Amino acid sequence: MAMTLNDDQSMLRESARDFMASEAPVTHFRKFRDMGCKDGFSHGLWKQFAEMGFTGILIPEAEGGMGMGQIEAGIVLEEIGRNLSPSPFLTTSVAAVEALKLADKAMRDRWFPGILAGETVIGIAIEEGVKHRPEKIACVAERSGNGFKLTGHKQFVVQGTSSDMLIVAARTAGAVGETDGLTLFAVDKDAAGLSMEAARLVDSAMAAHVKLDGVQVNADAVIGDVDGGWAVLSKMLDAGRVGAAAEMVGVGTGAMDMTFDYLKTRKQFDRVIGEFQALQHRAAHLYGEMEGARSIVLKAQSLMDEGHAKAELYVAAAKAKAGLACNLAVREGVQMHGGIGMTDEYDIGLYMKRDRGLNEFFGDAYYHADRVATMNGY
Amino acid sequence: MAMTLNDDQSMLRESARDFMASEAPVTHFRKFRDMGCKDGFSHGLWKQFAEMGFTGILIPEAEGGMGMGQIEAGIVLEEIGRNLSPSPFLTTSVAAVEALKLADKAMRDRWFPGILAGETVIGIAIEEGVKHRPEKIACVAERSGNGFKLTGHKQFVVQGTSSDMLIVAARTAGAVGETDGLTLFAVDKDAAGLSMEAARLVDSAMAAHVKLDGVQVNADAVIGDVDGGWAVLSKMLDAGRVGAAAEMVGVGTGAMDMTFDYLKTRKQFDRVIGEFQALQHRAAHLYGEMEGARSIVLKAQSLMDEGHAKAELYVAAAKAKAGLACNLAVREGVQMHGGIGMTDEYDIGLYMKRDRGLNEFFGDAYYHADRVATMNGY
Amino acid sequence: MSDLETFRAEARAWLEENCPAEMRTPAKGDEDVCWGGRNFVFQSDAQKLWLERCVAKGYTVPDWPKAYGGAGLSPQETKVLRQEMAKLGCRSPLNSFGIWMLGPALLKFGTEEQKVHYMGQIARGEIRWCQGYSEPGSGSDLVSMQTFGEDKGDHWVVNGQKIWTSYADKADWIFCLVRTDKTNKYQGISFLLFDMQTPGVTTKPIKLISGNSPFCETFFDNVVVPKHQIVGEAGRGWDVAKYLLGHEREMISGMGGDGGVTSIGAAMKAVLTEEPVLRAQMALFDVENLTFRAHGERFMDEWKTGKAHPAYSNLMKYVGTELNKKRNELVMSIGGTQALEWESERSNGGSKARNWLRTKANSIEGGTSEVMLNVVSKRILEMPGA
Amino acid sequence: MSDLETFRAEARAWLEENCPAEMRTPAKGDEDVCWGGRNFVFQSDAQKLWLERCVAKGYTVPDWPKAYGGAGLSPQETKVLRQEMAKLGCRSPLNSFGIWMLGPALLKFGTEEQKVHYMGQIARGEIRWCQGYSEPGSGSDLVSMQTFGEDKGDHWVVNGQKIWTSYADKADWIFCLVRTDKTNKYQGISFLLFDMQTPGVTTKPIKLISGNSPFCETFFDNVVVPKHQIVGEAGRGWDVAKYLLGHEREMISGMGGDGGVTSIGAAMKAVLTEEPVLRAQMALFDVENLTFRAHGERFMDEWKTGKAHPAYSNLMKYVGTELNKKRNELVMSIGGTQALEWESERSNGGSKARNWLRTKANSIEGGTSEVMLNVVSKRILEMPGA
Repeated sequence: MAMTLNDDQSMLRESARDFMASEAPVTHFRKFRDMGCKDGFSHGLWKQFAEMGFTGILIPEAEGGMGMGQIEAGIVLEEIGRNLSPSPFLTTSVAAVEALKLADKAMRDRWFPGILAGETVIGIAIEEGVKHRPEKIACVAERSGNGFKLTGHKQFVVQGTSSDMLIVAARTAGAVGETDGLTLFAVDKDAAGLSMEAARLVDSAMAAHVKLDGVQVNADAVIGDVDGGWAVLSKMLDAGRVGAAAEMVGVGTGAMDMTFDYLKTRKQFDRVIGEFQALQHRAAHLYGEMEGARSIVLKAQSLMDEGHAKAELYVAAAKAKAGLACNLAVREGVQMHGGIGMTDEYDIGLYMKRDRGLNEFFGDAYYHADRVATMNGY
Repeated sequence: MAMTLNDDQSMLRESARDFMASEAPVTHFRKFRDMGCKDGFSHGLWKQFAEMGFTGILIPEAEGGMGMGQIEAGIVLEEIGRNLSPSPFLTTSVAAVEALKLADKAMRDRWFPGILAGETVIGIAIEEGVKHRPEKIACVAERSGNGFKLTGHKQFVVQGTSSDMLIVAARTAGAVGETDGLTLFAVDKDAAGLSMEAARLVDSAMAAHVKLDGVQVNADAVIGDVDGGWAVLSKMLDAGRVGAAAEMVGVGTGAMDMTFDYLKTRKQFDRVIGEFQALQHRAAHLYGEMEGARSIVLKAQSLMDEGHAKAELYVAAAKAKAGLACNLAVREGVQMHGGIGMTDEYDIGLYMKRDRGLNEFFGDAYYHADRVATMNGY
Repeated sequence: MSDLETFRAEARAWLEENCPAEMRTPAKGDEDVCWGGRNFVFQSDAQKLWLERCVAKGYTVPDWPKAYGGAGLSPQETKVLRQEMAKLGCRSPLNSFGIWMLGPALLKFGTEEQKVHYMGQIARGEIRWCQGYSEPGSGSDLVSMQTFGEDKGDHWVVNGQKIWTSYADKADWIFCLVRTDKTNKYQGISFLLFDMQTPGVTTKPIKLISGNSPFCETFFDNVVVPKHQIVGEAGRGWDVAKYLLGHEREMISGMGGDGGVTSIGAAMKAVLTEEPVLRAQMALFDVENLTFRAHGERFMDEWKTGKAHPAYSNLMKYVGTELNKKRNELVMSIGGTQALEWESERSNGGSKARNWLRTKANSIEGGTSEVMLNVVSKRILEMPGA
Repeated sequence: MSDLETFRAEARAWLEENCPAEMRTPAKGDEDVCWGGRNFVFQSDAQKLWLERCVAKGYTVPDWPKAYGGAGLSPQETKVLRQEMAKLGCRSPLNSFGIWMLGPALLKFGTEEQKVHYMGQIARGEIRWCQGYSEPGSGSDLVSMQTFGEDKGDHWVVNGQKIWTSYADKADWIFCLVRTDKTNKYQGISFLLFDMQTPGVTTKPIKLISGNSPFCETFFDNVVVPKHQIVGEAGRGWDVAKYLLGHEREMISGMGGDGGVTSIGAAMKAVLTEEPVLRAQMALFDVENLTFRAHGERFMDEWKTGKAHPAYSNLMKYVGTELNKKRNELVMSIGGTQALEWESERSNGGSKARNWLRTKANSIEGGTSEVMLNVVSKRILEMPGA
């Protein structure tokens, strides 16, 4: 397909842009941050997301959603990134929905309506170490009664304590390090033996450390196939990765635009600093990096939507490139703002913090560059 | 010790600088290149090196040399680098001499006089693959008669076909990949079964592919201990590495100075291009990189001269840093010279070629960065 | 079946029938490439046959109008044709600065007569063109050019010197920027076409650091150029040149062999496995490379639909050429000591080293990276200042 | 035994006898650091005792002359003392902008009375100083400063505002650049000292992105400063400031905990082993880090012997601060999700993230990296232009 947005997509972008700018701009984020909100986002805004149709953007039309793809989800995410709008969109409406689309009908009927209504939040409980390494999952699910008993711990479960359900990856077979033998479970937040400890992150999002102390689930809690969870997990992770990459395109572009505006107004040594050629060249270089990131993300999204065999490679490259470019944008942003860039009062620092969180989400640039190398055969 | 040159060292620098600038400047190099010289260097110049005392700079005073250290050898090498002076100094007077200093008296008496006189050239026959990996030596030395029989191949033997003797590393025990079981041999150029094929390199140096087809050597050809060659090899390689790093400081500084001069004279858009801030910042950054390289090289040299336990770590870091900085200097040099930088007529391209050769010599920047990581415990 | 799929089937059938087997193998080097022109010596009958068949079909310039020697294909059809050629491994029948640069400029600025005459010659591979832009001392600063054409009524008499004229010693004609008005710095330059055999034209090859001489110095000594051999208006040659430079930039930024997405790492696995830090550089390069290919694809799609900023090709030129230099640095690193060889059988005559050195010109020719960054900064980002 | 080795033995013995055990453990955070001053609250008896003993011995400022509160040690002896302190793990008895910045400036520009008075107070930890340079809107452009001291015969009356005053809310006195002559842009600024308790001085902390507030805005409303509280000549404060900035740059460029050569990679081995590309970044960082430490050592040796270019500290400041930022980016990458935690026990209150954000100021405060590069380019490389 052509690497440009079609008319419908352009319209969606306009409406997402207007919505985020008016309903969830950076001031909205600041408000929830400064009140020390335990959720880290506004449930009211989440309802508004639902009214806009965003929460079900990836849910099939037959099940009440918009039946759209990664490109459209990415359009919303870019605007989220540009405005630092806090919401469970990436985890719930992108990652979790992609997993649930591979679940049976009963499971989908159980969770899609709440997501569509903006009432349900779902946490993704994958990580066990400080770095993303899904094949190293050690959390165990033993056969028990009519179902399974889950034991282990998870961390970096974003919005975990605000979630109604956690998607937990656990090992039903195989050894740590193997991709076979994993199974995904939908675990109710009230399940006995499940406990969480919340921590506020640098970007003011909330994430939970989760303890699973013999949590009993029924067989119908399984998402996809027992022992065959890697397929579901991969789909969910790739959706989350390309989504995070799209959000970083928004974060980086937001930081870059703010910085370019600053270069055009700030005076030093009797000149607008944007006149200094050294800054101009860095600005032009940064622009090229962000444009590259935007391109590879769009390419990865379209390959995912096509179900193309190379989608996984491009998603890895997109997550890596968006991470590198967005990181450059926020570093240049703070530096070019000078002293005021260091103050909490100015927004540029908030972009730097958000970038850091998104870079870590489902694997950082170095992790994905390594995957690119592996997939490329070396 | 202090990280500045003392008076003797400063004097040596002056005399090496004057000597190279008058006897072996870039025009000298061009002359030998353009005549397609099979040696790639001038035997007459090598004699002059001897008259200056350079050839025996690392040979003990008791054995007729100057008894100096890596700092002093590096002073000479920096001037060699700055002038692209072609000579066997790095391989013969630095690497080979450091190996021979660990040999028995008969061996030293056999080779030092010729080196001191500027009559002998020694080749280092270590490499077997396209990348430096000394522990992977597969060349075999079997016990045979009063000595050993050597079988295998070597490549990148700089000035191999001009050498009177080759220092050959071969395996007397152990498996490929092990550091134990290696032995170093002094193999006469006329030994039966030894054949060489010369290739001119990008920097116009000559290097040989060497074939050892059952070359018989006596037991007294062993340098150091049988099976314990790794110690000698390491000493020789580290001397060669820090020496190549010092030469790269010269190459990079030469390229940088030439480029800065050009920035101060070349006009574009009615201005001297050195006025453009973007180039100024890149120039200042490059200067910092070259100054850093100069510092770590001096540090590594002084630790080697002290016999410090950390010398190996610093030599690796110095080879890596000098390689990165010098590479930046020649890349910026060609780019900042613009079109004329691409012509064979201008010297800057010659520096780019020399940098490439030195970067590969005894392990490139990436190889040594990897060693730094390993030595630092990760 | 859609029209496009019908076309694909037809194109495929034509290629299978008409492209000789020899022309379905990769070119081994520069000497395998067909550049056409008066003095071109075909390397094989197959090369000649392939050119003739493509000329007859309009496939040397498939997207040019039929009246000017093309096949009149739509952009979509052109893309399909290229895809099918790539699938079969067909070589390009004709490489030419006429196709890549002059043709598009003529299409926009030329008269109908010029289009029929010159574009036809280009399409048929009859005339090989070179470009005369840079002058000694002017480098990136094209408006400072000195080559002067004195107005003699029905012709100009041109005197001066050009540098970096690609293959001037092999070219038949030159498209050349000449100052025709000394009083107007920006609007005093004209875009002239003339035969390299005109009395007074001489060329001198420049030896490059790669050891090759693809460029020349070109001297004009009282060269007579008839007035009808101008493209566009007198004094407005800069407009033509800028338009054409955009095309050159696309060409240079697109360099890199295949579509460019194939990693060079796989073939080098044995080395990279043992060199973890080098492997990491390669991995990060592959991320950049995939990014650039996607970026180029997006740019072309936006360009075709008129959505791209007019100065965007400057950005692509910058990114593409810097990337290509980086690629060749990695090729040298991975190739290790063998890649250093300059004159030897086993290194194919030093091909890696020579290619590596050649790429250093990418970020200089056709506008330096520094000029590209200036243009992006000022025209796209609208940064203040002169 | 050389004199220096005798001194080493003595110093070692003194430290072993006088440095309390508690003061031989690493400081856990900013609150463990002794800054001295009127309002400082000692965290422990050991901290107080250690300061008092060092003051008595002159060891808070060992290389200052004895007359000004120091121990009168030679540079070599000072180095030996620091080595011995490092070996025993002794904490610094006193951190102070007075020691790092004002003291050296007074030593060069102050009167004998000022040296005895102010340097003595600094050495004894009695007065905590802050620095008033930057103003809102002036940033890197110090000469554009607006804070004005009106000449009233035996005193100035100062009005204006400073920003980025480190710990102004905790400081007792300020050394401050004040314009005393509006007609002379470069030579109209004076270097004044005054008490932060003088009527008219107010401070307001600035909250940073790290969540901390080490800096203040500082306001002067008709602040009376007696004429004898000037360092150097009136109108020549810029000379003092530049000299002092050199010292600040050394301090900032030297940041990084220990001597800085220890790799942070070893402790992170478990993560790095599984992350080959990240490990490669760490490896390349370690090369840069070892380089910078050697570079710093060489610079200090050249500086002491008068061989360094006077503007060289600008280079070190640039390289050191950019390196420190890179280090903290790596610390965050290696720390992964745990390093993201901002408010939690297990992350020590978000210390990694807060330190990381704090380092972003390194390349801004004390002269931005851009200004450093300008200075290196113009003063050391002698590039042309304004």
